[in-house]
Amino acid sequence: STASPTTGGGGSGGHFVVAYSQSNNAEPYRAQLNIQLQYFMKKYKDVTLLPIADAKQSSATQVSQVQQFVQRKVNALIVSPNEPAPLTAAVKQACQAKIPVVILDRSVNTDCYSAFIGGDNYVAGKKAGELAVKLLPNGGTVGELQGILSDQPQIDRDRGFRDAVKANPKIRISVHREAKWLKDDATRITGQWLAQGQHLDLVYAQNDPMALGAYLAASSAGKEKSMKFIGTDGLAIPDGGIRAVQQGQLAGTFIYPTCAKQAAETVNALLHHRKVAKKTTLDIVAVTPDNAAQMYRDNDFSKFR
Amino acid sequence: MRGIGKSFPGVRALAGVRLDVHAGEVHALLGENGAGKSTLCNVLSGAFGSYEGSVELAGEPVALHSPGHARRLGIGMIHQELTLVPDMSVADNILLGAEPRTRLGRVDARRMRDRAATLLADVGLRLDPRQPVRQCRIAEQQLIELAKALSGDLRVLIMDEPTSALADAEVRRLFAVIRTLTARGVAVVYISHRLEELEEIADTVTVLRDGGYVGTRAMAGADRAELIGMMVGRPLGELYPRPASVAADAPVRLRAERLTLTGDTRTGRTALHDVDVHVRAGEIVGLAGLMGAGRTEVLESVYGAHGPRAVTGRVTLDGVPYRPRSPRWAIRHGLAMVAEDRKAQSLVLGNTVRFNASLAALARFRRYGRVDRRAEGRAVDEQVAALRVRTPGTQAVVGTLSGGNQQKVVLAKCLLTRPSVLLLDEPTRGVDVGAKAEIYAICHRLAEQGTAILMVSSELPELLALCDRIVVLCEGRVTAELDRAEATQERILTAAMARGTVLTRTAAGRTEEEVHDR
Amino acid sequence: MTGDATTATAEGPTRLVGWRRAVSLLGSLQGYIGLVLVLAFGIVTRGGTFLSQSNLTNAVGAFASRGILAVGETLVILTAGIDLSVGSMLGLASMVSAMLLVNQNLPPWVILPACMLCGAVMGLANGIGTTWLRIQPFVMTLATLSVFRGIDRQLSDNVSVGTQVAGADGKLTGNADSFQLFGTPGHNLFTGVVGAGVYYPVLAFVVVCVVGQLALSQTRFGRHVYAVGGNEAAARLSGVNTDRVKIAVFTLCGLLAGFAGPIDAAYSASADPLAGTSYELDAIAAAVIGGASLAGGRGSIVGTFVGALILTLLDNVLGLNAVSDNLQLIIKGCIVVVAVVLQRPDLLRGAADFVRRVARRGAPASTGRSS
Amino acid sequence: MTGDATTATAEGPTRLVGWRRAVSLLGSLQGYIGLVLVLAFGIVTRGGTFLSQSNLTNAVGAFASRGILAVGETLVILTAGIDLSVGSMLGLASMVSAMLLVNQNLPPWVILPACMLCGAVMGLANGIGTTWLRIQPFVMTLATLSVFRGIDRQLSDNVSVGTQVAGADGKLTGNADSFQLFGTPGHNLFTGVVGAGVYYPVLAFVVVCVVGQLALSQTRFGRHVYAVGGNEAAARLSGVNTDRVKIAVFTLCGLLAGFAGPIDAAYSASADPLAGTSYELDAIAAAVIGGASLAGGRGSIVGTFVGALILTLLDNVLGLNAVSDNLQLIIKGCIVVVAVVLQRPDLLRGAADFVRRVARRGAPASTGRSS
Ligand SMILES: Nc1ncnc2c1ncn2[C@@H]1O[C@H](COP(=O)(O)OP(=O)(O)OP(=O)(O)O)[C@@H](O)[C@H]1O
Ligand SMILES: Nc1ncnc2c1ncn2[C@@H]1O[C@H](COP(=O)(O)OP(=O)(O)OP(=O)(O)O)[C@@H](O)[C@H]1O
Ligand SMILES: [Mg+2]
Ligand SMILES: [Mg+2]
Repeated sequence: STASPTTGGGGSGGHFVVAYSQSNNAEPYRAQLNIQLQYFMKKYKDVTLLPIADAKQSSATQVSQVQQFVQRKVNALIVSPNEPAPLTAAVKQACQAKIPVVILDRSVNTDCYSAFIGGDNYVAGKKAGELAVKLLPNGGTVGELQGILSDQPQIDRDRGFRDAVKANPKIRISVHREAKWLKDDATRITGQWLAQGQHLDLVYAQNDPMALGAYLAASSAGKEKSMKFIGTDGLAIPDGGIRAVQQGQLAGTFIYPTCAKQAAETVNALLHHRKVAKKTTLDIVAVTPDNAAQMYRDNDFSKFR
Repeated sequence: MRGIGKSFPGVRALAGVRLDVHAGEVHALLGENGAGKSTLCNVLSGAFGSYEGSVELAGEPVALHSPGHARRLGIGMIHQELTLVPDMSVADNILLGAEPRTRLGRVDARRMRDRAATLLADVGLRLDPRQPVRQCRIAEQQLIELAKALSGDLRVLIMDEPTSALADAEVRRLFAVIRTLTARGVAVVYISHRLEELEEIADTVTVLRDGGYVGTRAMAGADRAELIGMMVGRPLGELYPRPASVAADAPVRLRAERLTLTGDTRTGRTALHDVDVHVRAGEIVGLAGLMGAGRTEVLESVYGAHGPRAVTGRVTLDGVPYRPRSPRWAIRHGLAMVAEDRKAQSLVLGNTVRFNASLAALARFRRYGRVDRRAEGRAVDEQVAALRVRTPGTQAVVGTLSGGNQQKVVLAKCLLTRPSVLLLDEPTRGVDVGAKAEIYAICHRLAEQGTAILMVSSELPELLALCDRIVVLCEGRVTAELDRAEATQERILTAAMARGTVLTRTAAGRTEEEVHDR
Repeated sequence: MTGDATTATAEGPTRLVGWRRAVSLLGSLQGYIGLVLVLAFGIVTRGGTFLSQSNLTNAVGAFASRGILAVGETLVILTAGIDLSVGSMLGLASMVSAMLLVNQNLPPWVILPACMLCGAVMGLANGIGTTWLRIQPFVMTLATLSVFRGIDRQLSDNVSVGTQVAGADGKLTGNADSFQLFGTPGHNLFTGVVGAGVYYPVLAFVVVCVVGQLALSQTRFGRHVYAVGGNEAAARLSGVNTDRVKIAVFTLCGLLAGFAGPIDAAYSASADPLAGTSYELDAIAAAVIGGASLAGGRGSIVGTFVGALILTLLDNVLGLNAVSDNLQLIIKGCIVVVAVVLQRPDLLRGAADFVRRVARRGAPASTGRSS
Repeated sequence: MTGDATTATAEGPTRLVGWRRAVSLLGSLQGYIGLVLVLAFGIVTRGGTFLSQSNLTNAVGAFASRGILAVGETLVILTAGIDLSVGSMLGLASMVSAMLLVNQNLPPWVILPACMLCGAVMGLANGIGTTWLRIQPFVMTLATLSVFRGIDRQLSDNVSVGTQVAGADGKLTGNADSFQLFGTPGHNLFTGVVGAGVYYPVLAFVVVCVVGQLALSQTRFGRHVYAVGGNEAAARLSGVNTDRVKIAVFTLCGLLAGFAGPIDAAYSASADPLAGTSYELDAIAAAVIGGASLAGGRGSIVGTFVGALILTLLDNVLGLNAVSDNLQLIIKGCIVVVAVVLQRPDLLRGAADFVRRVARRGAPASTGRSS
């Protein structure tokens, strides 16, 4: 079912149509990414971004979305793969159709794409681990709240965090469970840990909602002061991690780059047949109580909704 | 009511029917199956949103568009098919839709129970109002329906074949109730296919045919032949033709000895104790008894409907030991049963006549692992024609047929399996005179071809006329076995209520057991 | 009954009577065996921890919103219907509550009725679709599941809305603070008055169950619900307005979903656009494990309550015992099966029958057993 | 029929006959109105693109595995059961297929039967639970949904297994290469032979539907399935071994899930431990939109096929028109409702009746109409 190759002539008169397939709109991090991308794409007058397609966490859906865009002969395609392997074939189809593809955040198992932009989940986990080591100079017990166990980011962040905390042998990860990236599951599970009488000095959650969920559970047990919470994602929304760091609920979080700005630039470059880097890895910015306010201002896009 | 008409998709059930019912009279409705009696009554009870014609109640015209409304107007109805909620208690069912309430709006459980109890007493049932209906026998359920109909303050009571599931004793009870009602000035519309009943209870009779009005007679003046002529539209031969009596030395086709079945309070299953019956080839044996005597259970046990475990005893087919494993097994060995409750036990109501008729006999139409549609269709058409089923076609949905015609479809289903032993449980329930005659004729034809027939009926005349032998049951025990020469209504009834013999029997049974124990 | 009695006398009364006693005795308890087992398991493995008030509160509190959905679901199921949209309705309601708090800064006692109203409207839509349009409940609510979720996400623009709104002074606004009482962990009602206070979600869940049970068992409406589920034709011919009953249960189901919305929002201190996803399965599971029959006419709120407890406590026990997430899935499934089997009303009677049969088979009376 | 004929003559045959013609004519088409609408919508908005073979292939291919599940689901639903575990069974099967490929390096024609066997075993478990243990299908399969998923995740240790195994030379191994034919987008059967070739998932789906439809309409088993769903007691007394039929349909359902497993794995070129999650809803939706009744006894594979097409093409059309996703959810829900209403068999008859009634009201014959 390969699409017939086409010269990206979808957009008439030097006007370009760009499509973006998002793996799951309803994740705060990705919702933020969408907003930012729309904002940055507006800067390019000769480019229109189609309404963002949401795969709703289903690789199958995303594959057919990509295929649909190939059918529509869009001029460029941005994809945030839900899972690496499943999207590979679809991306190949796109590239066979001579449509430039920009991959965001999660890689695919083929080189047949124009550019990859993403943060490094391993680094995100590693930095979180380093912060943990800093927060627990003379060791302690740590609980880890994991995303859906089979998700690649979960696997990488977990690996990074564990590697980092090895630095201090007195730090022990005494409990870890799958909270499926969800806040209420995190609350429930942390509640169970505390009920078990687990002594936890620190909770590392692989995203901010889970960290805040843990914080809720702890505060209900009156332990929020004696524990520290580390999140990841660092979204500049009222409900997000940065604000939580500002309010002292989280000891710190890490802005996992949305890549929106770079994606917009890259796509525009590609459309005008300019050269772009095949692989761009953005670094992870730590949010601490000191820089939180600043970070929030820098990353707040709510005004552009 | 005047010029009542009603049509269903593809069927015109009623056209220009008129009916005048006077307070305090019992007005009988007569007609073949599918004549439109039930439909007419359903219109009266507000079961249909729309109909043609006009209804007047005590002079002023009324529009009957919901059962609740009709009920408030004092029109009660007992439907042909049971309309009870199996999982709810007897009391809840009787007062459903008219529950008494306390000032706080709560349902007044005690008053409900008392009210239900008195109503049950009125219809002569001794039941715990709190018992779920599921546990009641069909006959009991029929009487519960009556009690339910009585619950409101009645002006008109419509009874659609109330006696089809009742045996003689309960019928008496029912008539007593009807008489008290008419004495109170209630008008009763009474549908039945049992003419002798009508002669006893009805004052006037209106006859329908093909959904049209034929005529009204005073019951006193009318004679049977005339009525039958009116409803069938053709002269009808002898209703109970003389059977060819079988030779006493004909081989025994089916024999059940010491048939014993464990009772079951949940499904209201009567226990059987050491029942002995045998049927010779070409013989028609009747099972008589009061409700819950265990007649149905005898058939069901032989047929394997209760599974192999619940049943003990020795059954032989043509002298060969036979274990009633399952209906499937039974059918494979040439047994077939017309079950008692056609709606619950016999028909896939949502499916077509053809589907239902051929269901049990599909093995016959096997070709290369497929069902040979043509052969199936031919066989079904023949059978349907032979039984004169009134249906728009074999692709019609069975649920839309009239009660009696549904019963015929059940019969067709059994006959298509070409049984050598036929078990009939109330085979003529809700079937009109003409069709009855046909069914009797069929029974005889089968018997002459050597089929052994064991039939349950609550209509004694039918049994007397039809059977070569009559076995009488009481509380799951055989209390008498009469061949047609000695059988009379009186002897059967006495045997059916012979609790004395039952007790001695049990005593005997006990001593036997003790003997065994030694 | 009589028939049965005679059987009894026919073969050793003593044994049987004994049996019937045992049966009836156990029978009373038996509906709860599943729950009993889970509790026993919990107590044996983690006695004190498990029984501690805080743990039980957490366990029940975490399930409360789904439990409330389950009550509404039970009503629908009793009429032989099913409502798959409860999760979405809850999600939308929780989003509405959060938005009313954050954008309008309304007090909780205004938000709650508002949410219930909006839930009721959604439920009404389901009811009308299933009755007037005569669409199968499954299809209708599957469709609205998607519609309501879409509205929810459109409203929120896919961004979760936090309910802990800080005022200018950086402290929570009054309304946000009192909103927490809807169930933000650690915020109880009547603290001081009653010991550690009462956790609203638990209270709400229990109250809803009690009211629901009373409504079903005590009122005319309740009877009609059972009647419609047990035999719709019969109910109609008995003068029950079946359509009205159905619309009513769907509306109530929506109303309860609306009621549960704020609880869900408060519990995670934010309304997630995906909140409530797949809650319908939990709700239905609770009802069905509690003995409700999807064919309608059979079931009770008490049963549903027990079913809900089984689900959440099972989860809690396994969690406390730090069972791996994968094993948890397997164990949960198996235990549900076991619980349902053990809880079947006719189980014991069946056993009794079996024993009786074996006994008889032993007895010589049946030497002539066929073939 | 006679009664009917008389009516016709009674009030102007011409008009009625005309009507009946129109009705029967439309009636034949009318079951597919939903589909027709979606197609029309697609063609009007994106004619060429939409109808292009590749697009339709993509659309159907994406749904194929769920469509195959839907066929099995239909069988179960026809017997008045329901199978919620299809998604998990598919997931486990796809994981098994991937592992057999990667670890054992087995050829596809060995993997496929293996998966089907393992699916059948799981289905058998469902069947036994619902018949011998007499657990409600909903509960039983809800439990196994969780159990099978647990096993799946345990097997895979929560790591998705890629199926594009490279050999030492960096190129795909022979088996991995031929495994792609199970449905990795862009890999077709008989390429060259038939134009652009045949996309296996589509082929498989169509074949399964045809076979299923034939089995239901032509064989004794099919009749028995309908009988069990329509009235179990009657079926039993008519000599149908109801338990065996039920076990059979559940086993078949599992078998088909096993059959769909490799397709799913190949389609996403990897077996995700969560593959197939919530597919059961799609499967049931397809069956029910196709006219199957959850009460059992009504429905057909053709209907299910149509239902599946409606679902996936609707998705495709909205996608091609780049409708925002939140709106998509809303629109989908609404269209499903409309489609189901328009497809109801008695819709036209109802309309015809109505018209007839109106006509009659006009006629003098019925001036005496009540009230
Ligand atoms: N719901 C329905 N849909 C279509 N046709 C129907 C429906 N109900 C009844 N009919 C048709 O109306 C006609 C009259 O049916 P009705 O039940 O009134 O007959 P009946 O006189 O009660 O027969 P019986 O004595 O067997 O009960 C029959 O031909 C039947 O097929
Ligand atoms: N609601 C029901 N559900 C299941 N089975 C029933 C139901 N009602 C009746 N039966 C079965 O039909 C049997 C006969 O019930 P019924 O009221 O017809 O007694 P009967 O036929 O008059 O007397 P007999 O049992 O002698 O035939 C019951 O004993 C029971 O086994
Ligand atoms: Mg009738
Ligand atoms: Mg009987």
